Amino acid sequence: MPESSVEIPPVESASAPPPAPAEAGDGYQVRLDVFEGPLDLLLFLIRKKKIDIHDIPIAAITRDYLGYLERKTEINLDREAEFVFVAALLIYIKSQMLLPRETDLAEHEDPRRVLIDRLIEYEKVKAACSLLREREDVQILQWKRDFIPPLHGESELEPVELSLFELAESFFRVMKRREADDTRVIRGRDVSVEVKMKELTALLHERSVIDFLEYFESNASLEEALVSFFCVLELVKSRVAVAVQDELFQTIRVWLRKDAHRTAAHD
Amino acid sequence: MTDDTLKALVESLIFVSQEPVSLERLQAVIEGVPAAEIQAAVEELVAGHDAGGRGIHIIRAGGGWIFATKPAHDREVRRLLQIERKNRLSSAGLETLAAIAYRQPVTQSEVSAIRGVDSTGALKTLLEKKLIKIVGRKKAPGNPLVYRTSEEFLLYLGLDSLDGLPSEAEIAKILEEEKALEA
Amino acid sequence: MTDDTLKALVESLIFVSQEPVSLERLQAVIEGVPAAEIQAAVEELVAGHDAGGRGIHIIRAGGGWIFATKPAHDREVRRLLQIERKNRLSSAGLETLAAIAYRQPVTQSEVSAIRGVDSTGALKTLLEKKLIKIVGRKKAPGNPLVYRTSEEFLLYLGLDSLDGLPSEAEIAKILEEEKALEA
Repeated sequence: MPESSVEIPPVESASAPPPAPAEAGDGYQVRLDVFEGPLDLLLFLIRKKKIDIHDIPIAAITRDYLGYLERKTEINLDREAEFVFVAALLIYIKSQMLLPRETDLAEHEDPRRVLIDRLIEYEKVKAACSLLREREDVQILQWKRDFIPPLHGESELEPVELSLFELAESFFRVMKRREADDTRVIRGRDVSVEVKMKELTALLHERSVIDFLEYFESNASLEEALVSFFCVLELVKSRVAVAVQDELFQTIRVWLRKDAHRTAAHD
Repeated sequence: MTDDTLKALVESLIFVSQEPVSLERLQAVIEGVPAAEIQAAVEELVAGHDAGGRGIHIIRAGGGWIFATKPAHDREVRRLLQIERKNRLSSAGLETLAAIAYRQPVTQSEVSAIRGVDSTGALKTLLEKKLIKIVGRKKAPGNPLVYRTSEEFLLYLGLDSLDGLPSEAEIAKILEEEKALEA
Repeated sequence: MTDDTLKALVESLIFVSQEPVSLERLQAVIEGVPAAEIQAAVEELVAGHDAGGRGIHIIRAGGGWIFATKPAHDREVRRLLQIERKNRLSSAGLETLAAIAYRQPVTQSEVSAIRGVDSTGALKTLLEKKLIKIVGRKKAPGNPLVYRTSEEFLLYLGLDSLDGLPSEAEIAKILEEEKALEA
């Protein structure tokens, strides 16, 4: 995993002392809330002073930065902590720079290094953003579709062939519903399995596909409904018919297997 | 298969798909036609749609081709779909997305460190927009979640792949231009 | 508006709509163009797409116009859609998988109780896709089957182990924190 060169602890875990009071910069000020964060503000100050990012005059920048921070009524508390953290970092670096040294510092020992690396990386991200924004502005005007157009033909998309268990389960649900709806329908004409089987296969031949739940509901009595359910089970089990439920709890469609068209009539 | 038939077939396949269709996928679906022929058919199609008098065109994104309306019709499309305006990402959102795109795989605290700003909220929005995804955990103290950009990210910005992100050179050029403007 | 511009505009509007677009609707969206001109543009468009070498056409349905693929490409269109659908879990599937991942080992009825929706169908699909596996039976009335996520599940998510799953607390934090102001 490529690590960023940043060695600074994440900002949200930082607790920093309040900044020392400082006079505002050169009087030309921009509202603090236009900045995405402390790094954005620092970059702005560096550019305004036309400073080389690799050689930041820390004392001057710290003064300018704190000047902005003083107008903290413009930022909410969440954001203030982030700005204050960088203020503390600036003050820390400034104090390191002031330490007397016997020899010149090598580049990697420069106390500003950490900040400079962060600023350079952030500057790149910001520049990339302006290019990405251009792309977004073009793409956002080009509308794509997130739906499938109407399809032709009879066969449905990726049907899930139904297990007997699922068929039984949806039967159970319908039974429950019917029980709740109407307890009167218990009595009705006597229906034999043979009669019902003939009726069902005839209907399948006629319509090619039937909506099972609809058919089921059309039965006059619970007993008749039960019989027709077992007929469908029988037809599926003997591979004469196919029952498909596209989605759980949706209706079940039943049709004859093409190769079974002839034999079905005799069953 | 004649050129015209192949072109028509490819058009219907790209049209029907909900995501960019790659050459490999086209080849898997259209059996027995060499990739080069399919590629040529796509290119002819793309050119045909770019021509005037067409309201839709085929764009390259996310490693494949996808149909989209032309930008000129945005206002009317929005009126038809009753969408007031299409929201761009906020600058915080875009910045966070850029940080993730360039440094992926990254954790929340790495993104926050790059930006100097807590990025939890922006990450949430990007996750909801499906522009980024959680891909696992980092083997580091606290085992933080690791984020990457998604396929939708490529489509959103019209990038063919992550290689299409602005390069170091392009970024350097932008920075120079910005500095020149200020000078 | 020139004829070509109008035709292009109408094409993009019909393309982008999930429902058939009526003449009235087109007229409401395209301001200041007489219905007869729009009608003529649609007719030209329809004729253009009916010509050879085109894979999609505009059909009349439900009092309006809608784009559809041509019947000749039905087989390939379905094949492509099947490939694409195979790559995706339905939201029911995903929910069920999540319930299993976080509560394993679990039985079907435990998963259903978690979701508040019967999950047998989703379990079956997940078993077929080898994202979950049956690991035994629970010593309880009815001895229900017990499910766990599979090795493939980890591969699918790019995780080394189940410890890599985001914790509930983390997800809650990501999803609930109201720092969304930012992005």
